[in-house]
Amino acid sequence: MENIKAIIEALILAAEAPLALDKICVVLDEAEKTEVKNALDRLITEYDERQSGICLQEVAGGFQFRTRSELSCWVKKLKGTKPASLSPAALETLAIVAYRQPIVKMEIESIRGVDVSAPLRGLLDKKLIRIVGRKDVPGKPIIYGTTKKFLEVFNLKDLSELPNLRELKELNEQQETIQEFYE
Amino acid sequence: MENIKAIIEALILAAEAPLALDKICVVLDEAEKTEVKNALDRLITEYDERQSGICLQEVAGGFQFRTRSELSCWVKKLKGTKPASLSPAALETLAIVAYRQPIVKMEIESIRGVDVSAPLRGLLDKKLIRIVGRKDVPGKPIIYGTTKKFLEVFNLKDLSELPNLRELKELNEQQETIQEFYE
Amino acid sequence: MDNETTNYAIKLDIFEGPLDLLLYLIKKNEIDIYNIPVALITEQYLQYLKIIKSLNLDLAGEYLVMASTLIHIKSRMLLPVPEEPSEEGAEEDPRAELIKQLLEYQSFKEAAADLGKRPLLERDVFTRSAPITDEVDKSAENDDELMEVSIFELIEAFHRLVSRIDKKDLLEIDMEKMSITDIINDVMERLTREKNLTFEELLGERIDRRRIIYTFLAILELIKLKMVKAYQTSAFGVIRIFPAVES
Repeated sequence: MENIKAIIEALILAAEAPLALDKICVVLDEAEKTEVKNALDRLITEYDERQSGICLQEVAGGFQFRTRSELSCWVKKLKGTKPASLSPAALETLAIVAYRQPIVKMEIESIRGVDVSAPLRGLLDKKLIRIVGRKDVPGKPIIYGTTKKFLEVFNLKDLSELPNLRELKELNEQQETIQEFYE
Repeated sequence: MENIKAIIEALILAAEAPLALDKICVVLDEAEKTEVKNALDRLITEYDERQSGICLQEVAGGFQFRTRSELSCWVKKLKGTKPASLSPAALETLAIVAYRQPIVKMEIESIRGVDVSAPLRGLLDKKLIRIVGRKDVPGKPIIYGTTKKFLEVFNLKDLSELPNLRELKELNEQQETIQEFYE
Repeated sequence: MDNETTNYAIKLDIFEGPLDLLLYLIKKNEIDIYNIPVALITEQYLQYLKIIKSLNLDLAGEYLVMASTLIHIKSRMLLPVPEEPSEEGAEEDPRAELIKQLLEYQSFKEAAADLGKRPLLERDVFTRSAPITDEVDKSAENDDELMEVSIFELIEAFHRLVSRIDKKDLLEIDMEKMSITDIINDVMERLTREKNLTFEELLGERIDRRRIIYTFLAILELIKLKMVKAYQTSAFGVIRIFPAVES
């Protein structure tokens, strides 16, 4: 097998976990184990000699590409700018605020059925929702609404651009009808 | 910066998605953009010349390591599972959205001549298309467009990399033919 | 004929719609798409529909619409071509619209095939899928960045909720309410800044009918929600809107 080194390289990159030598041998069933091991060793040396930012390491009983530890400060810096994503709880809370605003916490909780303090705080921090005002009823509860940033993040001109739930439902129903037709 | 190439290599490997040039520049704040671009080009050439099993590709507005497509059979053998493929209906709908975006459902249906609820829904689920907004006409229909993931999955740098549709040229020729026919 | 029937039957489910079926017939008969013999194609097309019916398969409405279009074109083709060309030049070919539609569909069908032939992620090419579990500190996440969530995920989340608790009224979202909500947000934002405002001031410079009505409805809604109070110094005097609760 001529390009055994290239194949191994591809396999290791695509593998979901450190790739064991035995597993590589199973895939490359025509190659000898020693041949595979040699190719692996050569790959490791090549990445080292080239002073690449990547190294091929044996970890947890398998082989894996990793970033060179001397460069970890750069990788950290990159990860620091990683876009934050919303948790399902935050997303649900945001959806309720978006569609039902202006809304107080108690109303959100009656829909979600759980305490929403944490997701509300997170959404406020992310500036996706804001305090619109207070309601003039006992306890003067805080009223929440969405922000301009919310519109920006979701690429909406205004709130009337929010998809109508009925439309989504229709899409679902039509799909079901079609599926039934084919079943 | 001496080891700029190595740093970029590490960053690209560590990133969860194709890494944009601008983002690399933000991390390497002391480097010039042209310097970063040069290093990227050199990396791409090096991976190619080395006949590595991995290649550095520009895709979806960023750079990413991918396994070489000639080796796909080996990687598939490793992964075992067969990937879910797109139905012809889904592919046709996706092509229309890709070329004609922003587009509403009715326009897609007038091109395909059939209801497209099911494929649209499937493409939304696969995150290949997304709701871009609503059209400011009666009924405020939903407007669809492709996603970044579409570019990633179909190995495209950006939408301009889509090959030209043959349609326009042929339509013109057709009109001439018909004219000649009647003259 | 039996043989024919089975041939047709096998091919039925591979058509993506009436246009696809027409393209297939055009290709099968080696016909020039710009010069379709409508009579022949209509006959074969109807033949297919008959077979679909004889197999007791439901026929999508679109196939029937196309059938009537074809018959209509066929009848128009039978009309004599006027000897003197009309003033606008050549008479339009009755097939022109259909040809245009077929060409457009064909080009997208080809584009779809081309897309399908590209090296696809997770089919032909693969990226790193193992997490890099370096010493990279996970707490270093910066929340100020843009979030990668689509509007679809948002609406899905809400849909999930609604289907979970099955409250029918939650589904009723009308566009008008959302437009008023925009104005409610706007009004409340300005009230926190300015403390109190008149109706005219709230309208600002964008005075169109829609805006006036929506702003009025928004204020009514806000009063109902006990978020603002409206005060008047005298009968017919200027109405001032105050936040109901000082922030």
